[in-house]
Amino acid sequence: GGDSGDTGGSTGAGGAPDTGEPLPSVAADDALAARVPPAVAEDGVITVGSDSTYAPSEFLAEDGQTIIGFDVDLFELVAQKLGLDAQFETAPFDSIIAGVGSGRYEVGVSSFTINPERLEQATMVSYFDAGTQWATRAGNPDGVDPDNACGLSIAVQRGTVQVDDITARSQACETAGQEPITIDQYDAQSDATAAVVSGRDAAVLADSPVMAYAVAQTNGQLELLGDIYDSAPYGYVLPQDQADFAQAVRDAVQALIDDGTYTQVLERWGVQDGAIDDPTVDPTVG
Amino acid sequence: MAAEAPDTTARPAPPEQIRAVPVRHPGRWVAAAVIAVLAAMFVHMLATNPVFQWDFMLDNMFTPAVLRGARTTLVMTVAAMVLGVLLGIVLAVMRLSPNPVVSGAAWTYIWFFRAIPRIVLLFFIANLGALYARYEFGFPFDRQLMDLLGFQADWRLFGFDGNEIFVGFTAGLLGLALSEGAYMAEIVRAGIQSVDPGQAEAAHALGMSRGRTMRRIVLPQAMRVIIPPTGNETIAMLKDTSLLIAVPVTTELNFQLRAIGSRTFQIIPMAVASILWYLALTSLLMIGQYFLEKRFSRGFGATETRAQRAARRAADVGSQK
Amino acid sequence: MAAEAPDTTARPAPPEQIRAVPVRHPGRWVAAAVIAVLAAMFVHMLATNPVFQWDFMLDNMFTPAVLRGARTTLVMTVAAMVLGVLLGIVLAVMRLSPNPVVSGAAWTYIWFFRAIPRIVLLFFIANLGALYARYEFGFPFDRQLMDLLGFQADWRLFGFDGNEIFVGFTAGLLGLALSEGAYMAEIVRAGIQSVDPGQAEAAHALGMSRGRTMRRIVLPQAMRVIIPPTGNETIAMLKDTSLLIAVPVTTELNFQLRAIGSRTFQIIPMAVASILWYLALTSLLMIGQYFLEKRFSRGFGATETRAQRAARRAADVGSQK
Amino acid sequence: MTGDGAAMVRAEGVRKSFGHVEVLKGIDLEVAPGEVVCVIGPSGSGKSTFLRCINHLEKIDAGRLWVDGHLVGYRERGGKLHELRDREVAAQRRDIGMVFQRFNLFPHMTALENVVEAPVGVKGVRREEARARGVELLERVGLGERVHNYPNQLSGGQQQRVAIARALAMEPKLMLFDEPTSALDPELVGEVLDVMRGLAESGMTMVVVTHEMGFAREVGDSLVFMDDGVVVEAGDPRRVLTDPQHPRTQAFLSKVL
Amino acid sequence: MTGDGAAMVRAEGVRKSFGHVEVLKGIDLEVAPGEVVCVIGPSGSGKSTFLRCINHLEKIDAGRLWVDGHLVGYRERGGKLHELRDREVAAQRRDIGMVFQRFNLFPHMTALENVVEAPVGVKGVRREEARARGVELLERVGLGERVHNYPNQLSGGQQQRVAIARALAMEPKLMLFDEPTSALDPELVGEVLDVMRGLAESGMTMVVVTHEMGFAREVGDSLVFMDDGVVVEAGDPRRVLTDPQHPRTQAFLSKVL
Ligand SMILES: Nc1ncnc2c1ncn2[C@@H]1O[C@H](COP(=O)(O)OP(=O)(O)OP(=O)(O)O)[C@@H](O)[C@H]1O
Ligand SMILES: Nc1ncnc2c1ncn2[C@@H]1O[C@H](COP(=O)(O)OP(=O)(O)OP(=O)(O)O)[C@@H](O)[C@H]1O
Ligand SMILES: [Mg+2]
Ligand SMILES: [Mg+2]
Repeated sequence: GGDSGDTGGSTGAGGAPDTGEPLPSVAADDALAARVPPAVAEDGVITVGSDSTYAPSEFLAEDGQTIIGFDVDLFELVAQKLGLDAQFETAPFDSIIAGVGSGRYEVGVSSFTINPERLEQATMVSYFDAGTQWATRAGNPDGVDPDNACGLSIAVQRGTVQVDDITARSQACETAGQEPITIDQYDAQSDATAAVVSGRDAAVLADSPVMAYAVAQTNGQLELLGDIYDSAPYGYVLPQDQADFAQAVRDAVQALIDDGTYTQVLERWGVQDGAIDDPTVDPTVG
Repeated sequence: MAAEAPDTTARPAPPEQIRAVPVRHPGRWVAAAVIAVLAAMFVHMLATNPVFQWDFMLDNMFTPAVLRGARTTLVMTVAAMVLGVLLGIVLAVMRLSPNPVVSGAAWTYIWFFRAIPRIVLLFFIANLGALYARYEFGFPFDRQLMDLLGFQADWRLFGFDGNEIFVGFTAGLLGLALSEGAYMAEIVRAGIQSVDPGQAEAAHALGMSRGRTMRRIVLPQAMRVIIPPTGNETIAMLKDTSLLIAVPVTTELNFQLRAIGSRTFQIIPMAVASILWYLALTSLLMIGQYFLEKRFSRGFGATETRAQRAARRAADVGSQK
Repeated sequence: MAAEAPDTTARPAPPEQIRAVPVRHPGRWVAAAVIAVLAAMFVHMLATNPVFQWDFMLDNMFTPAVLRGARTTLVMTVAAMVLGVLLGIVLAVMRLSPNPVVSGAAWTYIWFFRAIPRIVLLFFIANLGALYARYEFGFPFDRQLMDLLGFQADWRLFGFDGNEIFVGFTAGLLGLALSEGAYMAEIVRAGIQSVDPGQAEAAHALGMSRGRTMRRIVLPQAMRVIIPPTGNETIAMLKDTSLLIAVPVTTELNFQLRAIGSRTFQIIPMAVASILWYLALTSLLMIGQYFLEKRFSRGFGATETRAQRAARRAADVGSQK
Repeated sequence: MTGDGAAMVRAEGVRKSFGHVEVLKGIDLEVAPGEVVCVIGPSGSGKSTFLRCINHLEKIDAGRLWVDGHLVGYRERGGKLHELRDREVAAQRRDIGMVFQRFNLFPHMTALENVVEAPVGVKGVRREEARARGVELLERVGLGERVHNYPNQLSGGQQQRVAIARALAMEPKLMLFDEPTSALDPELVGEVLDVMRGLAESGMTMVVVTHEMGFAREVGDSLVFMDDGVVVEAGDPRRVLTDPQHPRTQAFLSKVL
Repeated sequence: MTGDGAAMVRAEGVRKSFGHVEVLKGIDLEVAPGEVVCVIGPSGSGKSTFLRCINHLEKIDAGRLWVDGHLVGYRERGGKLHELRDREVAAQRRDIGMVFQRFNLFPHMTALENVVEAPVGVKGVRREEARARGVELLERVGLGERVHNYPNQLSGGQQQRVAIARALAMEPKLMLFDEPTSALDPELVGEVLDVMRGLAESGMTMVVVTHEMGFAREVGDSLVFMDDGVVVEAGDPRRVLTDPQHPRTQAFLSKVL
């Protein structure tokens, strides 16, 4: 579990939660633990695939080893409820779902927005609500309008739902007879954000908590643009044939919501806006 | 001690041709069998393991977007090599200049670009836009310099268009060409230095200028040494275009194949598709390189011929007597 | 036509020493000045452009995590090279085997791993875990093969531990070592072939076996040719560890520096930090390489000495008369 | 047509081709134990090839070749020839010392290491024993002072003498010399010939390809003139050199003498 | 101490060092127009260096050197020497042909292209004109049939004759030869000397470093013996060769004749 208490760095480089509160811990629920598949329960460890470039959901702490973030904190509690230890491994974002399918990871926790395509590949358990949020440089010097970004360079992370979003917008531009959008797809979300800080791209779009966090971290160099839209749940990614386990995970999240630790964790990272009260296995989306 | 005259026809029976039972090498055959079985297993696995999704791969590895990616990769390879070779020639001539400032600058350039990994360089260059855009707005310093010097045009272009230049294809091309220039410089220098100094001397004795001697006499002969490693560099460049994913250059082959993988969650089939594509493209170049090397290893030079002849003569000293 | 005896002391006035006014080369000095001013501008920009955030960079480029990253990079370089060299020797000997299956297998291996970009290979290997986990569960096929053959242990290990092997450091090491093996094989082969065949012949004539001849006579002499390019390969390997970001190997230098950049959105300072780190590490190796080449270019071999001597003799034929 | 023990070397109709070129066209030769046979002939006549056949560095295509009563490179069993394994060929070669025109010393080993390498590594002689014997042999060829020098620190003549000592260290029954002095500067030829003369006097069986007619005349028990892959003339060296019978021999000698 | 027009080459106290080693220790020499001077001397005596000084391939350290009345490599103005620019040096060299021991033909050009390169590229002669003249020159050196051969398709003697033709194509006033025959197999020496003899007879001024004493005797107008960086003895070739005055000349000639 990552709690880097000591933040530091001249530009607010820390990235740890603003509150100094320690991460709450919860007791295992034996009934839930009993529903964990034997293959997972065997060693008491659940292997988590996560792309640690997505602050504040999951990112590397200053020690260069620990993965921290609200996704991490929250899933650690889920694991505790299930009597497991969560072991996070860094993986390229676009290979996590395939990795869960193949058994390489026992679960994928990396701010996956639930969408029909992903539901075709995996069982997903919703645990948070996020929408898409745009950001641009402070003062919006390029005059970006999310609804009319034709002809601009826009940054996104490869493999995210925002790629589809921006591709659709670009096509709309073209059908309207305007310049298409130049879509710069980066390996890491942080590269996409940095591309806007540096002025290389006019704007970036990503999940709302990520953008909020980036704006906070870049000392006023960025500002949010427009409203959150396309609100959709984040989901834990589980293998398709483990509906029962998914149900157990759902119940564990519900238990955390019920006992208040869920909100505690979200508040710790300042993302309580996205809290939900009805975690669901394979929710209907889109 | 005995030995008749050589007319073997007179001998009673000509000694028979040797038709011996060859030695068996069971070890070798075991090794061969092991390799063959491993290969068979490998092929079987490829054929039957559902992870590979061959149908899916075949359907997706020749889409128009991928074919465009392959074209971009080839265009990038050629463009980066052309710029790199030109830059390399300039740097090599600078490196051999008697002026220590000029030669030192070339040395520094070559050292710098050979010492840093291309992916790091590409990543840096991709982010350079920030540098110059910022530089333009924040500092009056460049205007002072511009007043001072005569070559502002270039510098301004550089400064103003940072964000357009250091993006996508252009950024990737710039990074690869700058880096290649350093490697080519060493190759060209080796080529120039491989030419017998007697050649330049003969040209000078005929009253030819330095420049003309370099162009007409030295460089054409250096080509024999320069061309084969340039072929290797081209192959390496083709492979290194796959690094452009770090810029990113979204139109390039590797990016396109991975994008399909990301979109469809079929990472492995598209990774295999990448491997097959590069295997095919590189093999084509390798075949070209093979013929190039064959052609150039023959050598057209009297220099080489003379050296060879000298070596042969020395070797023959004894046996010819 | 005239020429006195050589006692120049008897001459009326010894001809004076030549102290000529040297030719001015304004072009050269302009070039030097241009370079110097460009360099000064560059340094000034580095110093004053706020994008670089030198303080921030210095604060962050030597954190314990980064230092650990540098260590991992070095460990990875050494480990990959050691494995690569061993693999290369095996492949080179296989390649030179008279058995066509064995030599063909080595050829295929070398061709394959030289033809695909390392970053594509690393990405593929990183995803192999998926392959083998699936393979294990879905197919009874490997059990049949295991019955058939005698080397199951290895294969099972391979099969079972896929997910642990093809992850992080191990996956990266495996990818780099497999790839390096192919390059080293060509180097080792060139080294072996550079040894005068007379050496092996002399060893055979003394009754030495093939294996012993290779170990005691050929390989030690091949070293002279093998070692310098191996130094180059080591430098290239150090640089290529930066590709491990594709696996990803999170403990490695480039990843660590970029992670700081990601966390703080200070991409450029940390990109510069990467450049400086690799510049320093590579330069260290380059210095080592320089001395290595110097040492080995002297050559210890009678072969070379004799060839040189032969060449010298041939060249002297005329002037010695 | 059998290899009885009487001859150290016995060749019958030995033929050898490289590709389509027949280099040896049926060589017959017998060398008695203790005999010194000198082989002369123009370049390309097949002298080296024949020497290399004797210790199976080349495979013969037809004919038979025995050394010390054993078929070289083959075993005859049930009326059929079987190739020997590498190991068996190596064992045969141990009894045959060979000295090359270009010395072929191991450049990464000192003179003594060159001499010791094969006895220790191949015959399993104890290292100290081999070293003592090696020093003795090097002294015998006049290099007692140079045991720890590397080949490139030695003159050509010294290198060739080390090469002879190296061959002798295996205690061969037969020594083959392929133009041992022709890569040497003229002033160094004598020292090598002296060593060879001493060796001949000690009773070693030797086949010497050479162009040193003086050596052939004084030391050789017989002289063989080869041309174009056949033995044209053979006999007492003095007789062949002064009164050659065959016109090709006459032509050759008139050029080299 | 001035370069009056009378002499084609005039050297006064020419000195040249490489690092700390003084290779030319004060050379005085005069070559009249049309004269053929042969230079002999042991290896390392500085013959080549002196020749290279004459067309400024080496810079001299002290003394003065004139060719055809012009200071080589310098301009004297206001009592001071000024180095010539590369362009001016090149212009001076056009009047001096040089033939090297190792031919130094351009291997990527045919014989004719070798001959045509400098007239066209340096003097600006029209290509057709240069080619016609080149063929003529190659015919003059006996290579009319070989104009389109590359150097590596020619024998050494033929290459050297092309090199002479190449130098002549610039219509030099002076020809320098640095051991033009010593890299040649003996049977090829004659054909090159014949060409040189013809050239001498046509009235060309020549400085020839050579070991061909026969040539020096028959063709040379004078013979210079150099040793250790000085001219030891000079004079009529027949006189110097048959009756050398200086003991060093005697010692040298006793060895080479
Ligand atoms: N390995 C080989 N492959 C093809 N041809 C060969 C080979 N070895 C020798 N030859 C040819 O066989 C012929 C005889 O060669 P060999 O070396 O036996 O002659 P030699 O009498 O020893 O001559 P020399 O006095 O030059 O050493 C030559 O024409 C040679 O080119
Ligand atoms: N570029 C150079 N740098 C250093 N030393 C040189 C150079 N060129 C010549 N020398 C030395 O100058 C001396 C004279 O050389 P030079 O070639 O003029 O002699 P040479 O009389 O032509 O002899 P040879 O008959 O061998 O050609 C020699 O000792 C040579 O080693
Ligand atoms: Mg021979
Ligand atoms: Mg000379």
